[in-house]
Amino acid sequence: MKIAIITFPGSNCDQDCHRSIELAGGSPSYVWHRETSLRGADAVIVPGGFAHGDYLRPGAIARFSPIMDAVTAFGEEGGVVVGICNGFQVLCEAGMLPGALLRNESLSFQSHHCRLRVERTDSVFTSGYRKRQVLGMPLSHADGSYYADAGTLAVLEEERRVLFRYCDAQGNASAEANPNGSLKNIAGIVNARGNVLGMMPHPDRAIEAVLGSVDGLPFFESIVGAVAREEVA
Amino acid sequence: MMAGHAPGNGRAPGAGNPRSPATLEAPHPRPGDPAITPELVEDHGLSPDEYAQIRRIMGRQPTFTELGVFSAMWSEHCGYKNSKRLLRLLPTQAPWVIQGPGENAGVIDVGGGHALAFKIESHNHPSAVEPYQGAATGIGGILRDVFTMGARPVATLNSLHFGDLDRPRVRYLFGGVVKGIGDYGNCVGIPSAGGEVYFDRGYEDNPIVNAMCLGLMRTDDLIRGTAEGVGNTLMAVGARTGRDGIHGATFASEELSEGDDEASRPQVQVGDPFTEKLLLEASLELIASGHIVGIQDMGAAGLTSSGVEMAGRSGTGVEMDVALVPVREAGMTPYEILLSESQERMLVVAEAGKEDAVREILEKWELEAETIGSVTATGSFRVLEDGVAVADIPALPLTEGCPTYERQGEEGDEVRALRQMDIAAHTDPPAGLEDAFLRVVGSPNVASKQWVYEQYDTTVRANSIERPGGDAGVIRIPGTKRGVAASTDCNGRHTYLNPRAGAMGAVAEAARNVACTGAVPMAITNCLNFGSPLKPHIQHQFREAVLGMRDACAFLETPVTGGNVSFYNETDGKAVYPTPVIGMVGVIDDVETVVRHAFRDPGDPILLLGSNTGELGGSEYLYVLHGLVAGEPPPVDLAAERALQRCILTMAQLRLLKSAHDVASGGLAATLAECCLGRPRTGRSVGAAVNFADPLPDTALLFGEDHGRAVITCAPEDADRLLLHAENYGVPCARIGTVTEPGAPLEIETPSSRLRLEAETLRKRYYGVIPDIMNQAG
Amino acid sequence: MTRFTVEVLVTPRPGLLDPQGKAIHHALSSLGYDAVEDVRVGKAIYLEVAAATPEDARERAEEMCRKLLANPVTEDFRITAEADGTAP
Amino acid sequence: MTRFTVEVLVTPRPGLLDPQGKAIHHALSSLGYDAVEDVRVGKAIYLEVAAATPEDARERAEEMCRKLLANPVTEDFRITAEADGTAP
Ligand SMILES: Nc1ncnc2c1ncn2[C@@H]1O[C@H](COP(=O)(O)OP(=O)(O)O)[C@@H](O)[C@H]1O
Ligand SMILES: [Mg+2]
Repeated sequence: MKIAIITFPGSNCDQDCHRSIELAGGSPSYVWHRETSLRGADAVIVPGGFAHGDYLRPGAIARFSPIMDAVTAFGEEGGVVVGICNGFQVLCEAGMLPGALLRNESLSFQSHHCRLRVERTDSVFTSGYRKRQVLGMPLSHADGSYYADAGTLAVLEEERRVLFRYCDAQGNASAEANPNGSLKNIAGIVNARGNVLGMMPHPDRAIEAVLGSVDGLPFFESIVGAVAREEVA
Repeated sequence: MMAGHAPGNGRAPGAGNPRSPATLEAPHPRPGDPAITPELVEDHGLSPDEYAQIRRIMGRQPTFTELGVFSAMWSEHCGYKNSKRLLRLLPTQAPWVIQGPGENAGVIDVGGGHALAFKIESHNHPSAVEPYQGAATGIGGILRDVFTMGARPVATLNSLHFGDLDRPRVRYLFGGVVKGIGDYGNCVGIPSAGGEVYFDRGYEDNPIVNAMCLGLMRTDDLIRGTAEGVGNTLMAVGARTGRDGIHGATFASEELSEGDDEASRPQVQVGDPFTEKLLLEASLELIASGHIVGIQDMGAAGLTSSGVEMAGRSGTGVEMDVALVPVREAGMTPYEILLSESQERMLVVAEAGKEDAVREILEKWELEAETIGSVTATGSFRVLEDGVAVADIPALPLTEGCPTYERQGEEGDEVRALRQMDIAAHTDPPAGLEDAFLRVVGSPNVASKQWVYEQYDTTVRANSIERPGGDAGVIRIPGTKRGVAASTDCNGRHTYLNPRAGAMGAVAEAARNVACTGAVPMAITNCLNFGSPLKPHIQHQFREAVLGMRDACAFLETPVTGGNVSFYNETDGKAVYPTPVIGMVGVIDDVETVVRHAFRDPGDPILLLGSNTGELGGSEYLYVLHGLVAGEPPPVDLAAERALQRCILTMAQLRLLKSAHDVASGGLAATLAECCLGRPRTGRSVGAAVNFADPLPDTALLFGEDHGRAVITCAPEDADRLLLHAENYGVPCARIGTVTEPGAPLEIETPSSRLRLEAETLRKRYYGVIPDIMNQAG
Repeated sequence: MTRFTVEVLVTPRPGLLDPQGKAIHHALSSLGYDAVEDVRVGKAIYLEVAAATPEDARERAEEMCRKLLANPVTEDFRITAEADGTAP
Repeated sequence: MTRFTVEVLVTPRPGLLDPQGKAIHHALSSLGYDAVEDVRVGKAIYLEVAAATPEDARERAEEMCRKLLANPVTEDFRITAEADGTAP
């Protein structure tokens, strides 16, 4: 189970993802953004950070990096692609996921613990969770307010493509639990085929009790397990 | 003052050959350079005596360019002329110190083959002019100081002091500074591990913005900022040189005065954190490659100080041609290129013949690298423009020859009166004890800094064991069980009233914060923020603070490995409180044993280590309830302080502690409230029932800021063991209460009063006050 | 080839929440500027482009907008091109 | 009173580093747009203001710029006002 972690010059969470995959039993390797091949990887992670500084719009420039053609093709063939935080922004800009991530409603960078509700467990990303389980993990971003037009949102809901929603301790997706103004408290979505996921919070920072949470570990275990069982192309 | 540029200022690469025979010629004034007049010398911050000394060193009149170089190198910022003699008194040695003062950052051995590089820097003046960029570039500079040592930055901290938050200007500065620190550090991907924020009218016009960075490396990866090996190549790396910040080093060494905003504009430096990130990765890769022998940030006084200091440290000379330096704007003069403080630039000394290999690494990181000169054996700092000499100065006198002064100091009358004031007459709470309690806990100085640290990425790199919000930050050394801890502290009111006791207190508090997490305090870096050293009362403050720091560091065995002096923090003659900020670092062997500040389980006994003496001098209570900054600040009993810290460390190592929290600003009231409230968002708050028997007035007991104390809890069955350990260390220890249920109130009983503070009321005060003030418009 | 300054104004699409505009509106109101009824905030990008004609410069800029400068999901853009000298 | 749309363009002062412009320039170059010689980025702010005349609207906006919209230390601004209907 080789899992490629795409590194841009401004990636900051590449090592966090590396360790997460290792802890989940997979074998991670880095792929530099200027490369053009995924070198036979079984899954791809686009990690957090500030890919190319992101002064214009997060992810806007990253999608032109040479490796992104390979990532896009891999996703179109049904390969598992995960974008976390900046990775989510990159996948939206690249058109692999619908919608966009706008400036947080507070206009500030926000870095704190958040809670997520698992919306479904029949996905390659969430099979390790219980239905409606409430997860705790850090989030850390300035542009995480998920936006899509009404039509797109309706499709996302109808096709059950929202995997994670911000919620309170009781699992209610309330306005108070929404950290950034995301429509419908959306924290993570998948594409129509269900093989490409983007999420703003950081499961990669919730993998050890000593860091305050292990709720991110099942996420990586789900992916490693699914790829190992070849559930996905 | 800036001269227009001369014609023929060619920029073609290779236009000048730094090794051509023409370089032997002495520099002539450039066409268009202003004449050297006494006024021009004064404008450069040099006294007539200093200028005479320059003439002696040069054996002739300096050129305009040379005058600029001297001015920068002999500024307070680079030359430490008013502080050097006193700073020599500080203890700098210990077996674990690998690099003491004098380098870009200090380095200590933290065990397991790892070394910790750390340093603190001020960016006060730039932040007063443009808070966002000023603070951002402060973070940028301190990161470069650390990664040029070969260490990967793993955390930043900051120490911020502002005027009272009810002023719109202060809110603007505070908001801008916090955003600037956050945006820069977040983009580079360095977690914030902590800091402090104080608000007091003593900082009304001059905010103090200090940034600290910690970096980790293998002990054998250390590299120093030297220019060794004659014939090696000087390369300018990173961002292009623009006209920003010209004369920043001199500017940082002068008072601000009314209307400076306008004049200071061209000096605003804009930060580019993405370029910094590239520079960080490229530098570490360069150092690992072995192709370079030295590297240094072009910080204050840019190319000048980096070139001169690198030559100075290795006893060589350097020669460079400014026409080869990549510039952002056309027509820059040598003077401007040498003194520009454009950010995100480095000077690299590459081994001769390895230039292409160096360039290749930089190219991967999309950075420019230009050969601009070479290391020489001449011992001089020689600068050409298109092959024509414009400056040639012996390097050593520029660094070591900077005149140093120790002026006569004397305590100011005003402070003496305040210090000697009988504060006993002002200790009664005007509207009762409960009101006082809530006002102290709800004072912006004591209240949660959540609004600040949630704008900083605190979890990136997944090694943040203890994040901001507790006593000290703790960062795991990647791939190990070990951790490093750090805290920044300085109570400016204490140092104002008594600089010696205040500085000792800052060291003691910083060490205590580190010890409360279970980490052993190891060493400090410091940032000394003062007014004009030319004034006797400031000179007195400075001397006293240095002596207090010396005594505390020597006794607590936490040597000084470096720091920064920032003088002239004055506006219209009014200086800030003397603010010697201490950045303490420590080491913990196993991060699983980290102790946190919050109470945990109902039924746990609460114990107080140390004794209550009820020191209200310079307290938050007096300021908030009586508007006073007066009285003798709490004295520090170093022996008691050391015993307390060792005692806590032993208890932590034995895993007997369920929580530990030191007592500082706001006294026991603040500490107990924080222990009950725990962390925002994740933590649950609990109640407590506490009972004091001390025969002290209620306000002195609850709000006194006596040093040498900590509030700890343990499992019920361990209480007796804790008491025994405390006795062994000679530390007074009393059981003062019990943790109660979540949602229960904090109940406190003293010999004369009973207080009941509802959890929700405390929570609102503690977490609400800063966001409420900042979210109000204007 | 002439050098043109192309002004590209990128603005949030109508209907989209614009927290920055909202914050400025709020701040202006509390400063007493009651006459302000709405505020929207976008980006102003100035490109110095070498091109044969203003139309040519504009066309290139339009392509850059479509590819990079604006996000079609959330932003609209407008372009003006002038021969050099007018840029700020 | 008429409703005017005031366009305020806030740009970084000349000489100051503009990292955003630099990054966009770099990206455009690597996309092959070699004709782009420089890029500067600022803010475009649209104010809907009730005022008697365009001059009046512009004057108010100028005051708002001085007070709030532009940072005099790092930014310049330009203002145009048009009767409603043209805002994006
Ligand atoms: N400017 C800041 N940046 C980051 N963290 C901060 C800042 N100011 C305060 N904090 C954090 O808030 C907590 C409380 O700070 P403070 O009241 O200064 O504590 P103490 O009195 O124990 O030194 C600490 O964990 C500190 O690191
Ligand atoms: Mg503390």
